[in-house]
Amino acid sequence: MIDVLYFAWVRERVGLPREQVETSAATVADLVEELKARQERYAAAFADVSALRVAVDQELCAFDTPLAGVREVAFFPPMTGG
Amino acid sequence: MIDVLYFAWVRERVGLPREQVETSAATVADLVEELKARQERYAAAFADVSALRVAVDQELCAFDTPLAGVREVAFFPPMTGG
Amino acid sequence: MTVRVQQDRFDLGAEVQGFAQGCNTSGAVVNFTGIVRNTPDGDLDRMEIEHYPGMTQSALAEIEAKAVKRWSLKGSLIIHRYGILRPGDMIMMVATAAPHRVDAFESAQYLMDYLKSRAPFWKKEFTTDGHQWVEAKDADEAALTRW
Amino acid sequence: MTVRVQQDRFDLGAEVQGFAQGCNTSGAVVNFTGIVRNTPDGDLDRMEIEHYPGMTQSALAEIEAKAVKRWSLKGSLIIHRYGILRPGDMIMMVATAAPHRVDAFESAQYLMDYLKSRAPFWKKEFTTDGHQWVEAKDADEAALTRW
Repeated sequence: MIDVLYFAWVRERVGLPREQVETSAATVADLVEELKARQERYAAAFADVSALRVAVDQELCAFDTPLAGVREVAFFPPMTGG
Repeated sequence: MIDVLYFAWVRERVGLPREQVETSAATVADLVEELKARQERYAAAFADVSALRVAVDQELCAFDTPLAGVREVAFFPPMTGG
Repeated sequence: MTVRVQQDRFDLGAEVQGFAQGCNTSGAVVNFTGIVRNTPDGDLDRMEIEHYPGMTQSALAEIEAKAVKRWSLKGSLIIHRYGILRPGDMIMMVATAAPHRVDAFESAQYLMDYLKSRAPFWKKEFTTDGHQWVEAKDADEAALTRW
Repeated sequence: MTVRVQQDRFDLGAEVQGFAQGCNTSGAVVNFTGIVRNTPDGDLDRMEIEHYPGMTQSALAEIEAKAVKRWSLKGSLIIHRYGILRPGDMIMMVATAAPHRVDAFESAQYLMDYLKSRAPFWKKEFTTDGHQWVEAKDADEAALTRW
């Protein structure tokens, strides 16, 4: 079980801020494919992965990051702090 | 008559902060030569003109600036503001 | 070396004064303050800032630690707000202290460049017409390449 | 667009707060504060800052006007003290306000670079051993070439 978090318009498109996901996906990219296959709202949120960023266990990562041992994955658009 | 002002170590070497000078010097450089010829303390203050800056009527200028119509000339070392 | 992530307003004057006094062996103190700017049409009602609570504090602390090390800072402070802000409200501030001005300026710019693109905040603007997420600018991402 | 040359202390917190509030349509406010640093040996008793009263105000106003024009600043403030200052005392501050952070940072750095080498102030340090004039640094003069 992995905690999956969504922020900003990713959260709005998916329709919830976080959920627990039972997955055997090997990488973040695999997890994205699993989610997209679930329902249209996931497909809409993940339509253009190049517009997204991902944090794995609260560290920014690439989409090919392995999920073994990971507790938390977060998806969001490019950050706009400051 | 020109008001001549001295600041920082130029003031200390000359021994006074300002004086009125009767001069027919054509340029600042000529005025410097006149002053150096006066007394040792001026010669000491103006020994190395490259270490000095000059303001003519309160604007930074070059040493070849003409003195015609000028009311105030100030000599000082490079500034250290901020 | 302080990071604060908070919903409440902060007292810029008191923060800057306290920071400068605490770093008064440093010579140079630089402060940047970000303020909610209105839209060109002046129709901004509010900005809502969302963040990633588990990650924000540590991401900011990591950015700060890199700046402190790189410029041998004598002090640094980051305060960043989230929640609902109105035009004219202060969003955030950074402060840096160093013996010389170039280091204080550069490190403050470094903090800001990284905060813009690497701290997990997202801004949504609500105008009288509707609302939209503030998009990241290419220039902000590009700014990181100089460090 | 304010320049103040004064012997008295200034209240950094109040100045920065007031400046930022007065420029709160600007988005980005940068402040630099210069503080009397002690010597490496810690033996500085005081610094005496001399200036050229007839010229100082106008020289600072001219530097400020150039920055305001070049970066289209929404606000700017320069405060510079003279007289006797002790280690830890604040010597001066500048503040700039602009819509975007790059302009606020650059203009503040511009003000500082010009203040260092073109504003008629001279500093003398008094230590327990004696006294000496602070010498201008080649690096400060060189800093002007980037503008």
